[in-house]
Amino acid sequence: MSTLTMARSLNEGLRKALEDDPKVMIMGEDVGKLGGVFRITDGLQKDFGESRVVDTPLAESGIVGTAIGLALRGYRPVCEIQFDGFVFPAFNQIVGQLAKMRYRSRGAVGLPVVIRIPFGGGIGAVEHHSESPEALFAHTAGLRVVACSNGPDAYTMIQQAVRSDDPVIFLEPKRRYWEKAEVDTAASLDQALPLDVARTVAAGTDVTVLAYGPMVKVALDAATAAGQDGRSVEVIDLRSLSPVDMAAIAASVRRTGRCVIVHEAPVYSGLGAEIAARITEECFYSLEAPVLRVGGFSTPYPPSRVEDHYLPDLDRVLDAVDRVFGY
Amino acid sequence: MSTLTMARSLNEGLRKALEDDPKVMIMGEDVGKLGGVFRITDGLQKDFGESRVVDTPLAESGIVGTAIGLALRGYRPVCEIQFDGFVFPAFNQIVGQLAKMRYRSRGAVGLPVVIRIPFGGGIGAVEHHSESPEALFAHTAGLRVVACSNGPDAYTMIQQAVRSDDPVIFLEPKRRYWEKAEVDTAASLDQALPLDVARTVAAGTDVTVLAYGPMVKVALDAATAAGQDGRSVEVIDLRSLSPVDMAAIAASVRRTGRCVIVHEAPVYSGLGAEIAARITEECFYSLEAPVLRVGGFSTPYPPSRVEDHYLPDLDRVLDAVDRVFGY
Amino acid sequence: MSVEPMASAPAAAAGLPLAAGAPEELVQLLTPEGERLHNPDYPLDLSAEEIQGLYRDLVLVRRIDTEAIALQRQGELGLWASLLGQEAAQVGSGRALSPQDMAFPSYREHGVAWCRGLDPIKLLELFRGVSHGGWDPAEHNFHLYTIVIGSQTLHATGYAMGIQRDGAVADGSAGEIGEAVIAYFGDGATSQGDVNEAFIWSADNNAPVVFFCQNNQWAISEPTERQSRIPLYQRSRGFGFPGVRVDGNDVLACLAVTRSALKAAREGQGPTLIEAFTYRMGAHTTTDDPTRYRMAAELEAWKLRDPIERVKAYLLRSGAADAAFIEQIDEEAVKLGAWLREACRAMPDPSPLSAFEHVYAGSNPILDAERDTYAAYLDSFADAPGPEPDPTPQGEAKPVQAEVAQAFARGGEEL
Amino acid sequence: MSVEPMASAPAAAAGLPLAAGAPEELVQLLTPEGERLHNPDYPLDLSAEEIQGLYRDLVLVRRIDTEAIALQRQGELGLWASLLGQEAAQVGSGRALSPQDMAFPSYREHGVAWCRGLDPIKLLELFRGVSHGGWDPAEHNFHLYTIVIGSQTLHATGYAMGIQRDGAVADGSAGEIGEAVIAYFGDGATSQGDVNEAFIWSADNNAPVVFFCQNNQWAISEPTERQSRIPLYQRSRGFGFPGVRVDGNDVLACLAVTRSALKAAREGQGPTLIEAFTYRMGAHTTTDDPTRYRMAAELEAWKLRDPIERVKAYLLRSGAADAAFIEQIDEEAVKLGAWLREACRAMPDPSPLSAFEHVYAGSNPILDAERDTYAAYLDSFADAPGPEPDPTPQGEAKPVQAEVAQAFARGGEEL
Ligand SMILES: Cc1ncc(C[n+]2csc(CCOP(=O)(O)OP(=O)(O)O)c2C)c(N)n1
Ligand SMILES: Cc1ncc(C[n+]2csc(CCOP(=O)(O)OP(=O)(O)O)c2C)c(N)n1
Ligand SMILES: [Mg+2]
Ligand SMILES: [Mg+2]
Repeated sequence: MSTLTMARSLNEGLRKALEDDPKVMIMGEDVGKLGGVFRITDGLQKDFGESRVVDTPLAESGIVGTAIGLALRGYRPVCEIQFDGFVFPAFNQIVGQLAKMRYRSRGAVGLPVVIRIPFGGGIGAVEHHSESPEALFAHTAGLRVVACSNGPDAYTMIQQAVRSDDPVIFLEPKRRYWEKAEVDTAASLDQALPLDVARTVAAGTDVTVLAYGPMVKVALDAATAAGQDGRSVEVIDLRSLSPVDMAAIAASVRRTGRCVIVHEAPVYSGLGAEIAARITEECFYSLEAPVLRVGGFSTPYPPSRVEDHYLPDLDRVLDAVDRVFGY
Repeated sequence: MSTLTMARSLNEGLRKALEDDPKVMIMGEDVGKLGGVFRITDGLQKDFGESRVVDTPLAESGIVGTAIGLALRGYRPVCEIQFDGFVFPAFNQIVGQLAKMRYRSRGAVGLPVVIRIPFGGGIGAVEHHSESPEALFAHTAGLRVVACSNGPDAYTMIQQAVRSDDPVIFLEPKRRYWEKAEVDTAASLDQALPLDVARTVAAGTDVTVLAYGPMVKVALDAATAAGQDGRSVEVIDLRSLSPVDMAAIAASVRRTGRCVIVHEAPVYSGLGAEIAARITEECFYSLEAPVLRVGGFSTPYPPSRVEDHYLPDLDRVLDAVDRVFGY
Repeated sequence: MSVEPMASAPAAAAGLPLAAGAPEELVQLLTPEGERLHNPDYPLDLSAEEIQGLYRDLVLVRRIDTEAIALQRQGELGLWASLLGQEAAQVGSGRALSPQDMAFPSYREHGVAWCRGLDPIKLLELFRGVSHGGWDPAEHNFHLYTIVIGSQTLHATGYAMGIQRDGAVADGSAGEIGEAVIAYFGDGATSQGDVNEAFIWSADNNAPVVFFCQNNQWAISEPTERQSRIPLYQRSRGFGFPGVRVDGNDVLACLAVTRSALKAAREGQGPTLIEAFTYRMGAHTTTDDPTRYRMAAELEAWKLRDPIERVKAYLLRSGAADAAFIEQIDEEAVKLGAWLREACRAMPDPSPLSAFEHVYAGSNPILDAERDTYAAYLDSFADAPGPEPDPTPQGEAKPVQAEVAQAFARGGEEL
Repeated sequence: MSVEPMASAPAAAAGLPLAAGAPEELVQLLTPEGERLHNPDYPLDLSAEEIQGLYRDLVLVRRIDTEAIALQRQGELGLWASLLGQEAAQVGSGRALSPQDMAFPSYREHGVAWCRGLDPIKLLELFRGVSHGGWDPAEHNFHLYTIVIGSQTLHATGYAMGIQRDGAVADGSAGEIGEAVIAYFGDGATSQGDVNEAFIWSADNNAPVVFFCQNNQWAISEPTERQSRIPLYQRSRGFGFPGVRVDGNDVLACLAVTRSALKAAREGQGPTLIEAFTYRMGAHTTTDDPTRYRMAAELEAWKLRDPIERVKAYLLRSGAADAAFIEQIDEEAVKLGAWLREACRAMPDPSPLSAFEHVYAGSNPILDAERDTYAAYLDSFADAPGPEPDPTPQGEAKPVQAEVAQAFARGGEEL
């Protein structure tokens, strides 16, 4: 057990992956000497060399496109996209090629490529540095989409993602990079919770709050606050966004009868919509109220001086919890 | 009144737009001499010249990126993307620039750019030629997303899209291009239904079926068939996908108490999810059953010899209508 | 890479429009008349058998193409992208490849597929709508067809970076051969950002990749001039690696030039851009109508430099082969055609549930549930009366194909 | 565009690493020592006042930069991208623009913004997080900053195509001047597909656009060598238009070379690529730590060719200005700095509901409902007790800024 930031946990997880499999590579902008703008790859080029930890030319389509070629040659590239808003030049390679190759080849070739994306807002950044594109990838068959919310998960999930034979969009809540937690870097992956299984992070009986990535902490705070008002809130960290762990979600909502979903991305056509629709289909008779969604507005991500209004916070989650009891 | 195919209706609508405003331009691959692979721009370059109807180099990002520059100079470009699966190289320019410029400039500049995309399957095509990416654009604030389902709408909607001061993603159901209808090319746009308003194409009392683009015809056929079993099905052609006309939708569902949504795109995180979630929020006490969704599977678009299984058809819609009465 | 101007360069000869300002630098080893030229930079010494082999390839791949077009007309295929006129570019470059080399095709490389040993039926599967390709790239070191223009050039470059990491670039030690990659794309593709990024990555890594651009003068209806105002082979100058233009209708020149570029790549000298100057004799695909955008005269001029005729002329004149050989190849072509027709018609449709396979390596409960639900739904038709969805008799053209054919008569091209 | 080699080209002088294989072709009109050179291709005849004006620009934009860095340290700005070292490239090119020309900046062109007459406060607004830019590009013919690398080069090209359609390219008729566009981007940006597509479009249209690449030797931590193995100005050779490398620390050379490229563009001669060979003296942004990836010695070598010192030396030595002038400019700079500080601190935060404005020109009922609901939600805090969300006193640094500052101390760069 050691106390690590999430950034360091990811760094250790990547280091482990590089140690465990000589085919694992890291590629991206500034991932070498600099260690990435968030230092997630700090020291890895020094220890594993320039041919395994690669500073690439500045073009995201090139990063993902060449990663696909390397995967076809037997490598397992982990691509770093510097910020969420910069994944779009690579969108064509991701949805048109990375996601479809196994299907196109009738299973003859798989592409074990991981695309790491620091995502979400709350760090006072300029435009394009605070977005949450998960729904776009979740709608794309052939991709696995996951988001970690804490250091210990970050450490294991990044390793599981690298071992996955499917392409994985790995979303990292950048505003949590510097939060510390106890991480057991000795624990073996085999004991770890599977990558596509959700985790109940707070047990409750009155309402289920679903969150992932940066919003899990907000949901937990809300649960604590609601608890003081005598409301028992169950919080589930989804972890996997495609596929979502409907078994865990439905089981909880059937018990509580109420559900609130929280994410930073705009509500409109966001991932919360899919989960809400599914819950309604699967738990119709158990629902005391419609599933409510708390998320970003139908606007581009706003200037950072107003981002606290755009981002769901403790109060907005509590407000939704109140409303879901209003039915 | 004249009998035109949808392809021809679009062609006439574009011709009208070019006549009405000298700033209107058409750009894309093969839109000139060839008239586009679907002949939507047939004859336009001959009549309006090479500087207004432009054959571009073969790169979608370049097409949309230069269209943005032309719009900044006061032009109103209509870009043709040859097939749905080829819009992704332009995705970065569309979601990162086209959608955000007005917000970035605090309203100082708008980008009246139309992106025409022949979308959907059912024509026995090879990979990348049958996709339905509407949910990706609907999740992007700053864009308007519309889909026409018939010739008369195609004729007016494309003109309304060109006149819109917001960027419009204009989805054309390619498999309906050759269906004929009576089109009044004399009617003035001012009488036309606004671009963001849905149309009830079949009145009914028992269940509401929501569809758009290529699925409207399928929904209407289902309504007819269900009618013979004594079920009164209301069919609404959404037309606008972002924003959706919730007023019309909610009014209908409150009356019928049941709703089925149909689209070709994969159900998972598709547009149907948003509409289902919204209906449940707004009409919770009116719903006799969960909103059911009929759509594509969580797979890439399959080889054409099995596409009839992937695409919602009369039977699958009827099946959903039956199920929605099973609650 | 210096290439000496050839007085008899066909592009010059027939005074065809080259890309604006194109010099007449064009590597040619066999004139349209079948006269053998020599080029110090590209020595080529082939036995009669080897040239006969190339001739056979050219004739057979053209037959596959002709047959496929016919099958599409009959509704057996949904679409076909013809290689007519580009046989030499594809056979010459395809035969330059060693078994260990890897090829990344676009969607028109049927001739390269043939050289790599891929069963032509696999290609028909794709264009029939039975699969999206479905072959194993590793089996013949021939990657899947890529339809999104330019995407494969980055895959090829990444694969070449893998070769470097595997230490499979020859270090000059005796006997070492090394591995290389070849990426195929068209003149239109050169405008895609991805292709230019592939140039940047390959130069940055000095990767063992050969960029083989078949400039067939057209990107559907757009002439090459729309993509570049200088000859395409000069594009690589902006990225710091050599480019060469070769007569794409000259199988010997394509073989020699590609061989030398592959050798350079295998030996660590990095990327080369080859522009094979050729012509798309047919429509873009079976759904295209070229009469809308190009002159018949252009076609006529290019007919004079047919890639097969010149080899035949050379073989016969030089005595490297006789009429009997030509006849024998023709018979072989007829047999191949008959076999293809039959195999295509006999091809079973994929099972409905196959659409759910090979999306993920691992399991996806949501997808699995969709499959099970759909399977149950299909079964419900088995017992209950009512329309079984899409009851397509095996090997019979689906109504949809007819609809499309008709649709395409009115326009509606693919690829 | 031929440029004669200069013995005193600084890149050569200090024997700095140029991009591999870089020739020493570098247009220079003023040496680091302040000695005036002449170049037949780029005649430049400026009055003392004009050179004084350039000096003033250089000093003032550096002051804006210094001030902004300080404001970021104090938490008044969330971030700042420093132009330190690039003043000459920006002022020289910026002053080459005529009022009717249009500039498309990246995110570091504060010096160009100054030359175009944009209120520096607008830049602080962006980096403070008050807006994403929010100025009207038409007001000063200076487009919004573009953060996504390379995107603006296509906008610039499209705008130039609009100029052509407006018949605003000079046809040589007396008095006609014509309009041109300049697109700014960095060395790293040259690897983006979009930039290469912009080259293709501009060549294809012979569009009146000048591509001004500030090669400041670094893309965050990556040296220019990572993007190209040949000098960047040679990239345009692959696309068929001229490229030229200019001493980016020489304001006179940047002025002359950009003027001539703009003139060519305005007169219908099409695009030019200018590589301004300069150096990013500071960190990539205030959140970057260059000591992790570059040598102090490199910095020292570049200090010797400071863009301002050489102009000062020339002015004084040539008598075009005296010490009093220098002093007066310094005082002006001090005043400008003080004003900026004050104006920045006084800047009000945007109102919460402003986040909902200017998403669409027309109405969007769904967005409107979100705004109304949120407004009501905010009001609910007004009467009820409980935490009013984000009660940021106007102009005071938000806690988040502190969090970020601290975060960035641990790494976490933007842009
Ligand atoms: C990204 C993308 N855009 C558009 C298309 C549609 N399309 C298919 S082939 C083609 C022309 C390609 O021309 P070229 O690269 O010269 O290859 P050729 O077909 O001549 O062999 C186009 C525009 C596509 N397949 N991919
Ligand atoms: C598409 C995209 N990818 C990544 C980034 C993050 N980023 C911001 S600046 C930068 C380096 C740019 O280098 P260069 O083009 O040389 O410009 P400079 O910053 O040196 O002026 C990077 C990678 C971005 N803004 N956009
Ligand atoms: Mg071509
Ligand atoms: Mg730079």
